[in-house]
Amino acid sequence: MKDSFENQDGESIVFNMIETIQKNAKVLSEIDGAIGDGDHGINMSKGFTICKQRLEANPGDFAGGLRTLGRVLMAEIGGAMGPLYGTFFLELSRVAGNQQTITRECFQRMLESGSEAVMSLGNAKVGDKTMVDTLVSAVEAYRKAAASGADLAAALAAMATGAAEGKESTRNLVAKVGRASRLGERSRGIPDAGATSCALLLESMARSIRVLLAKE
Amino acid sequence: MKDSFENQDGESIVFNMIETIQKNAKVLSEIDGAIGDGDHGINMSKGFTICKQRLEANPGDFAGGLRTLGRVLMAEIGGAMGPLYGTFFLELSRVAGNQQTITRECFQRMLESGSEAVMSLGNAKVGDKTMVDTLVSAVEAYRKAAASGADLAAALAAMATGAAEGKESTRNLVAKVGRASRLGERSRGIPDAGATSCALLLESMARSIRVLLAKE
Amino acid sequence: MQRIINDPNEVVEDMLKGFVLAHPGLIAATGNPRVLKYAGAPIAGKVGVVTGGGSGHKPAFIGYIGRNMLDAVAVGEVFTSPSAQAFHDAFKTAHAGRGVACLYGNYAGDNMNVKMARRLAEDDGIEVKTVVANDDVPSAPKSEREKRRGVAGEVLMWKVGAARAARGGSLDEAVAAAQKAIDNTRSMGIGLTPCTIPAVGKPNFTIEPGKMEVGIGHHGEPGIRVDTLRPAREMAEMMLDVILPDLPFSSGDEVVVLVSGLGATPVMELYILYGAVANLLHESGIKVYRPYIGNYFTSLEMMGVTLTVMKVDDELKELVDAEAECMGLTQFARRATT
Amino acid sequence: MQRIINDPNEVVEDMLKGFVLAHPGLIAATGNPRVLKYAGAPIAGKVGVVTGGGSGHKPAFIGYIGRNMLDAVAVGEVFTSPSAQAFHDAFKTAHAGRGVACLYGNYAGDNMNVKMARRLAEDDGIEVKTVVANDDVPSAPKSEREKRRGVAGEVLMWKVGAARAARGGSLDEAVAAAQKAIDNTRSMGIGLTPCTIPAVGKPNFTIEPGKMEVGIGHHGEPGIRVDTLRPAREMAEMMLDVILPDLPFSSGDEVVVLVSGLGATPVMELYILYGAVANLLHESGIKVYRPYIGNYFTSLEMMGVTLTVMKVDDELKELVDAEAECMGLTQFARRATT
Ligand SMILES: Nc1ncnc2c1ncn2[C@@H]1O[C@H](COP(=O)(O)OP(=O)(O)O)[C@@H](O)[C@H]1O
Ligand SMILES: Nc1ncnc2c1ncn2[C@@H]1O[C@H](COP(=O)(O)OP(=O)(O)O)[C@@H](O)[C@H]1O
Ligand SMILES: [Mg+2]
Ligand SMILES: [Mg+2]
Ligand SMILES: [Mg+2]
Ligand SMILES: [Mg+2]
Repeated sequence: MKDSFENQDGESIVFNMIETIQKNAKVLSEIDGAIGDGDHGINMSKGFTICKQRLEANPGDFAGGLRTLGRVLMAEIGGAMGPLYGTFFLELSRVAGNQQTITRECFQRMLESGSEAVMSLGNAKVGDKTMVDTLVSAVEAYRKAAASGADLAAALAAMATGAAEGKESTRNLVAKVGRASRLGERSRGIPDAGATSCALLLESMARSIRVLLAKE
Repeated sequence: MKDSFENQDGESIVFNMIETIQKNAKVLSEIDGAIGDGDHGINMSKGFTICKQRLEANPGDFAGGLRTLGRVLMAEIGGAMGPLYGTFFLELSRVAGNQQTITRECFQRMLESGSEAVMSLGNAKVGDKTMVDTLVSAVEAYRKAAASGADLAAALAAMATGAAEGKESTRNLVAKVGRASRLGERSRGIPDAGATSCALLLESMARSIRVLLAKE
Repeated sequence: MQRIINDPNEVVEDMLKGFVLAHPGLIAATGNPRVLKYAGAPIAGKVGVVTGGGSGHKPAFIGYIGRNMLDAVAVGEVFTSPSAQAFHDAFKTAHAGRGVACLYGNYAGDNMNVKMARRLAEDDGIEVKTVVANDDVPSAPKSEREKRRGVAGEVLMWKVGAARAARGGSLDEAVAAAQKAIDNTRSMGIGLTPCTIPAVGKPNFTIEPGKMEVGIGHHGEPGIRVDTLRPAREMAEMMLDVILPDLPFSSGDEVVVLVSGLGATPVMELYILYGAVANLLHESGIKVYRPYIGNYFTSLEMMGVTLTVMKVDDELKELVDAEAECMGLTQFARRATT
Repeated sequence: MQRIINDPNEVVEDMLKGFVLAHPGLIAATGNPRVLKYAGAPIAGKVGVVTGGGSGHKPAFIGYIGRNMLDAVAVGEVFTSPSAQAFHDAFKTAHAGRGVACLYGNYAGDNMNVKMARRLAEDDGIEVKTVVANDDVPSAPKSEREKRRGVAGEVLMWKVGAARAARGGSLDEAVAAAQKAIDNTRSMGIGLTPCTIPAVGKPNFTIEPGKMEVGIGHHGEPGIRVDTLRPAREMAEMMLDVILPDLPFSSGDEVVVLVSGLGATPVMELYILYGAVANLLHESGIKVYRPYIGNYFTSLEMMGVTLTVMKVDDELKELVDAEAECMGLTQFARRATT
C-alpha cells in the first residue's frame, strides 16, 4: 500500500463521486422531502451529471476534475448547495492544484481549507443540522488519525467513519438553517440531506483513493 | 266556499309564497347541488326576502304584491331565474291588475299568460327538465278541471296536483338546459331544482287562495 | 374552503367595495350598486361600450372598464348573469347620446337579461345594439355556432369594439368591429381542477387527479371528454386541432393568441403552454402577430387554461394595438418595444 | 399534480422559451440561458438594474424586466437561487459603464450567489452595489431585521430603484432610492394552502383545511403561528397589527399598499381583503397614496396573500408613479385618470 497518489491518476475519484450522487439521487431527495423541500437529490445529480459530461469531453487530473466539479456546481446549481459545494470542491482543487503528488498532509490541507470555506460562506455551525456537521466531524477524525501517526489510507478510513458519525449526529438535531428549519422540533429523527450527501461524497473519496493506493 | 276572491285581499298569497321559499331554501339548494351548482335556494330566497321587505314597507293588493315580486326578481336576482320568475309574476300581475275580483276564469288567464311568457323567454320545452315541466303540467290540470266544470277551489287543487306531478316527472328526465345539463345521463334520478321551487310556489298559491275562499 | 372572504353571501358586494377603493380615477360607482363605470364615462360624443356577466372571472368583467375600454359593466352574483335592471342601468350610465354597444357572452341568463334590458332602454330612447360572443368551439358544433358559449375571446371583442368606439366610431361601426373580432376568434379550454362558489361551499363538479376535462366551460360546463392528463405540448396540439380547422385558420394567416389561466394555474405554466402553441402555429405557417399570456378570464380557483386565437387583418391589428388602460389590460400603443 | 407542463425537470427551461417568444421587443435572451434581459439593455448612460431569484414566483422575477424597470434577471430553478454565474452574467448584460444595482431578496442562497458573483464582476471591473430586501416582518424580530426575508416589497424596491436609474440617477442614487424604498416597506403573508414544486411532485408542507398559516414565507417558510381561518377583515387587522407598529407607520403618513395573491387565490378575494385594509388604514389616519392589487409575487399555486405597505415621501411617490412597461406592472405616468 502506497502512502500517496499522483494527481494525474486521481480523476477517477471525481468520477466515482459523480456515480455515487447519481445512484443516490432518489434517496437524497426522499430524505430532503421528509423535512425539506425534496429536491436535494435532483439538484445534486443535475450538477454532477453535467460535470460528468464535461470531464468526458475534457479529461484531466484530480485537481482538474475537482475544479470542473466546483465550477459546474457554482455555475449550474444555484441555491445554497451550488455555492457551498462549489466552493468546497474549488478549494480542494486550489490546494491540490500545484501538487504533483497528493500526500497525507496535502489531503489534510485540502479538507481543512474546503471545510473552512464552506463555513465562512454559509455561516452554519456544527449542530445546525447541515452538511457542516458531516464535514467537521470527518475533518476532525482525519486530523486526529494523522496526528497519531496513521498513514493516508488509515486517515481516510477514519475520515469516512467521522463523516458517517457526523451525518448520524444530525438525526437527532433540530434544523436551524435551510428549509428544514420550518419544522422545528419535527425535523428531529431524520438525518439532514446535505449531511447525508456530504458523507456519501467523503466516503466515496476515501474508497476511491484507497483503491489508488492499493494499485501497484 | 266562495268561487272568487277580491284582489285587495290577496296580498297574503304573496307573503305565503315568500315564506315557502324561505323555509325551503336549503332543500332547494341541496337539490340544485346534486345536479346543478347548488345555489337555487340562495338565489330564490334572496329575491323573495327583498320582496318581503318591500311589501312590508308598502302593502297592497294581490296584483300589487305580484308586481313587486316580479320586479324584485327581475332587478335583483339575475341569472336565468330572475328574468324567468320575474316575467312569470309580472305577467300574473298584469292580467290580475285591472280586476277587482279574481275569478276562476281570471286565474286561468293569469296562469296561461305567465307560463307562455316563461316559455317564450326561456325557450325551454316540456321534457327539458326545468320549471316549465311543473308549470305546463299545472296549467294543463287547472284548465282541464275548469273545463269539466270544477270551481276555483277544485281547479286550484287540480293545479297543485298537476304541479307536483310535473315536478316528479323531471326526476326521470335528462337535463337539456341549465347547469344540470353538464351531467347528461347522471342528472337522471334527481328532480329539477326550478321545477321543485315552481311546484312549491304553485302549491302555496293554491293553499292560500283556498284559505281566502273558505273565509266568510 | 380556504378563502379570504367575509360573509360568503356578500363576496360580490365586498369585492366591489374594494375594487372601487382600489382604482380611484379609473373606476367609479354608480346609483346601482351592481353597475360600475369608467370614471370618465359617459364620454361626450362617444358610443358607450358595455358588458356584464357573473362574478368570479376577474379581471373579467369589471377589470376591463377603463380608458379606451369598457364604459360600464353590469355585475352579477358569482357565476350568475346580472339582472336586467343592472344591464339597463349600465346602458344608461354609458350612454352619451350616440347609442350603446352591449358586447357580452352567449349564456342563457345573459341573453334573457340583456333582452329585457334592451326593451327597457328602448323605452328610454337609448339605442342598444348587441354582439354576442360565441368563441368556445367545443360547446357546440359549427353548424350550431349560435349555441356556442363566449369565453376568453370576449376580451379581444371588448378590446376591438372599445377601441373603435374610442376612435370615434359610430354605434354600427363599433358593433361591426366587435362582431368581426368575435367572428374571427375561436377558443377552447382545458380544466384540471374544479372550483367552489363561496356561497355554496363545495365544488359542484369534480375532475379526478391525473385527468383533465377537455373543452370545459368557464363555469365548469361539461367538456367534450375527460382524458388522462397530458404534457403541455399535447394539450396545445389537442386545442389547436379543434380551433384551427373551425374558422379555419390557414398558412399565411396572422393571429392574436390569448392564453388565459383559469385562476389557480401558475403563470409559469401558461408560458410553457404558449411555447408549445407558438411552435405549432409556426409549423402551420400561421404568424403570431401579438400574444397575450396571463390570467385574463378566470373561473375562481379552477386550474386550467383557455386558448384563444383571433385571425387579424389591418383593421383588427390597429384596434388590438391601441393604447388601453384598465385593471386587466394596460398597454401602450404598439411600438418597437412592445 | 394537475399541471400544464412537459418534463417536470425542465419547467424553467420551457417557461423561459415561452416567455421570450411571448414578449418580443420587450424581452431578449442572452448568452446564458438562465439570464434574460430587457430588449433595449444595456442602455447607454444608465445604471444597470438587476435582480435574480428562484422560479415559481411569476411575475417575479422576469416579469419585471422592461422599460423603466429591470435590465436583466438571473433565473434559478423553482424556489432555488440562481447560480453565481447567472448573477455574474446578468451584471455583465446590464452594465453600460455606470455600474450595476443588484436589488434582491434576503435568502441564504441568493446572498451566497450574489456574493460570489460580485467577486467575479469586480475582476471584470464592473462596480456592483446591492440592496437586500427584508420586508417580511414575521420572519425575524425587529432587533434582527437583517435576518428578515424579502417578499412582495421587492416589487416596490425594483420599481423605485429602476425609476431612479431610468431618470439618470448614479449607481449610488439608484441604490439609495431602492434602499429607502425597502427601508420604508413592511410586509406580511398568510398562507391558506401549500404548493407543489413540479420536479418534486407533492407538497412539502401542509395547511389543514380551516386553518391558515400566519406569517408564512414565499416558499412555505414557517409562519409565526397556525390559526383557524378567519374572515378577511380579521386577516387584514391581524396583518396590519404586525406591520404598522414595526416601521412604525403613524397617522398622517401616506403609503403605497400592495396586496399580492400567492397564486391560486381568486383576485376577487384580494379586493375583498383590500377593502378591509383600506378601511383600517383610514381609521388609523393613514392615507393610501396608491394601491396595487393583484398577483405581483406568487408562490406557484399556493392560496393566500401578502400585504405590503410602504411609507412614501415626495421622492418615493414620484418614482412609484413613473411610467413603466413590463409583463408584471405596466402603468402610464400618473395623471388624473389613474
Ligand atoms: N448555510 C448553510 N451551510 C451549510 N449547509 C447548508 C446551509 N444551508 C443549507 N445547507 C444544506 O443544504 C441542504 C439542502 O440542500 P438542497 O435541498 O439542495 O437545497 P434547498 O434547501 O435550497 O432545497 C441542507 O440539507 C443543508 O445540509
Ligand atoms: N331556459 C330555461 N327555461 C326555464 N327554466 C330554466 C331555464 N334555464 C334554467 N331554468 C331553471 O333554472 C333552474 C336553476 O336555477 P338557479 O339554480 O337559480 O340558477 P343557475 O342555474 O344559474 O344556478 C333550473 O333548475 C331550471 O328549472
Ligand atoms: Mg431541498
Ligand atoms: Mg343553480
Ligand atoms: Mg348559479
Ligand atoms: Mg430547494
